[in-house]
Amino acid sequence: MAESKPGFEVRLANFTGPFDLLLGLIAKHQLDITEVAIATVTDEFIKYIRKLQKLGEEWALDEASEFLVIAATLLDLKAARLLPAGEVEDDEDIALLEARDLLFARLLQYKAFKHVAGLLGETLHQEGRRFPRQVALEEHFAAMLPELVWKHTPKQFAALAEAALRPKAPQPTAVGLAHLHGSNVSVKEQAEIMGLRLQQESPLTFRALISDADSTLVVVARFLALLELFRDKAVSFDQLSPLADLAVHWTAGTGDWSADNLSEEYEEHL
Amino acid sequence: MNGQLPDGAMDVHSLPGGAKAALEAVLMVLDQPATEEELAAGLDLTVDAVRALLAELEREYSGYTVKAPDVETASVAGFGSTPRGFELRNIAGGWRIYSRADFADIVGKYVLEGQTARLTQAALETLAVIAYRQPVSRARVSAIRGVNVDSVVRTLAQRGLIEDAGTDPESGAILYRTTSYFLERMGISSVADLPHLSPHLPGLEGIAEFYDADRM
Amino acid sequence: MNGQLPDGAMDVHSLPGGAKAALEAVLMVLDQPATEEELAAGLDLTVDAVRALLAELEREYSGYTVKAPDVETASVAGFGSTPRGFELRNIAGGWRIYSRADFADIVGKYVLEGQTARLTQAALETLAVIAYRQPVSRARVSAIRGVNVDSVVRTLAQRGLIEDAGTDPESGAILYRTTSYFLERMGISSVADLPHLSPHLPGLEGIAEFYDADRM
Repeated sequence: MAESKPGFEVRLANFTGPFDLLLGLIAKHQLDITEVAIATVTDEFIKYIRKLQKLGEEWALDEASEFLVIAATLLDLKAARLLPAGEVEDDEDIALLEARDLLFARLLQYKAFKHVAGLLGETLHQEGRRFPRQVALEEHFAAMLPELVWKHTPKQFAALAEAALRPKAPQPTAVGLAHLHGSNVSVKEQAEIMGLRLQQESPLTFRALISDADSTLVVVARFLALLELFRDKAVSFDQLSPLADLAVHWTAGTGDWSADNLSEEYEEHL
Repeated sequence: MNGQLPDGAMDVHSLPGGAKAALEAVLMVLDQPATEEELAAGLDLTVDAVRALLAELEREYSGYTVKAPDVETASVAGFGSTPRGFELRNIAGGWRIYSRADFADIVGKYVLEGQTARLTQAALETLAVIAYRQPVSRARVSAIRGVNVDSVVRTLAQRGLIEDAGTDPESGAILYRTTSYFLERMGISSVADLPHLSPHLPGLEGIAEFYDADRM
Repeated sequence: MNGQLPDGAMDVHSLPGGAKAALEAVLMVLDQPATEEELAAGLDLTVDAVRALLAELEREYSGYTVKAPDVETASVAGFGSTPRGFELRNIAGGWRIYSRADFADIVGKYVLEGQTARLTQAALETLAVIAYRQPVSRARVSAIRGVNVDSVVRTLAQRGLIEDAGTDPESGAILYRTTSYFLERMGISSVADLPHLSPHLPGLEGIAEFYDADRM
């Protein structure tokens, strides 16, 4: 554990100090999350992590993953906070406030678990200094044990070994992508398909773009691909009213865009 | 009443050292913690008598000379004022003899396996979430920790600290709980003895219900 | 001389109970009898000092209050005049603590209670993995089975079905193999006679040994 290390310090216009303190202040409502420039915090953190990496500190990964969780939550929190709330008048406002508190609760919960994890580690370490007496049974007692009942033929025994040695199928994970592996759908591929189609005919509705999708997975992949295309300024959207058809316009010139531009995270097959 | 009958007719009080020494003899062959009930049944004593003897031994090993007037013992000579090299502890609901922590560095040279490998921060955090939220699915642990915990959960299971606790009736996800080996390693009797989580939740006063309500 | 150095620099006399308690701590958790030389090396004492302490403990456990003027101990409080439930015995040159012979009937009855003549499913599966992947460490069997197998391995060893096959040169972990008693029970003459498994099953290559890697 790295309790004694100096840790990451934040330097902002309105706050300078350890990251944990920043969280504490937000927790106690002494600092408004909207006044925290998360981009600045992130920049500083990246600098900090790079420095650690250069020093060859092995806990840089731990700290980086912790930061990501916290920063993501802060971002959620800030988004919730920035949405117009004003007077609590209707259910939507209340839902918004609840969302805000839930986000915050999530953050605090994470910090709490992190803290007790440290305590557990310390206890496990201290307890590890005691060794239980667990010695082999004295021979005269072992000899008293009832004769083993053994009914397995070598064949049955081999079947047992087969079952025990067979790799266990991985359970669906938190992100729930494992069950999607049946059919390989690539966001990149789908982007290419839609790119070609849109270059021939634009605009097209999202409904039309997914009309030939043979699985939900393809729909998801195309949706993600559209977001990517939008980010690359290859397409634009318009929607006349909420829940109306989404029209997708091709805005890149022919040949200006290629699916190779897609960010790395989507190169993997879903 | 000296044993014609093969079992049960043994009077532990008639032997040198009496019931206390008999209890000690049994403690010597345990390879896992034994409950007061198991010990009482094996020794043909009442649970209360066993409990009193265990308390007496515990104090003796720690270096207190004891007189336990309410316990009938052949001789309450007790130990001297020096702690022994071992101690008797009630952990995970059972009693067992341990080497005293003071001698860890020396004993560690003789005990080759186990104990040594420390858990990483990621493993500790995952273990903490499972300990406090059990039975819990990996998905929920992941949601709290913000990262995928699959491989960490696997390792914790391999180390015997957590185990499968059936499946969630709704989602069908495997649920996990901590094991009695976890309690042993923590030196506590039950998960109720874990430190309370609430003091570690700063500024939580108003939103405590979220944790209990278990909504995230 | 209080330990800057991690090992060996420990002064056993400075600990509560002194060298005697330190020796006792080691003896209490030792599975295999240890020679006086082995004990002396680990405790940083001379063989003569260890021998004197062992004699003292042996007498104490037997119920004699002792004064051993030639042994420097922090405090020689000793035990009372009642024998303990355990005794220190020197068998084939090695010392170990055993339950006292007087209580053999009681201990035997305790040991037999709850014993079954059948192996549990967990024990059978563990035995199968060891049989087909021997020699193999507990950590690897745990990795294959996804659960901690420490106590099951102990049961199998106690039942004479598996035995120690030396240590892994890399990790230092104890390796296990099946015994001739196992072959006898299976009705085969060598492990080569075990039926072949499907060639597609993974060997040990892919299994991470978590005790060594220790990263999770």
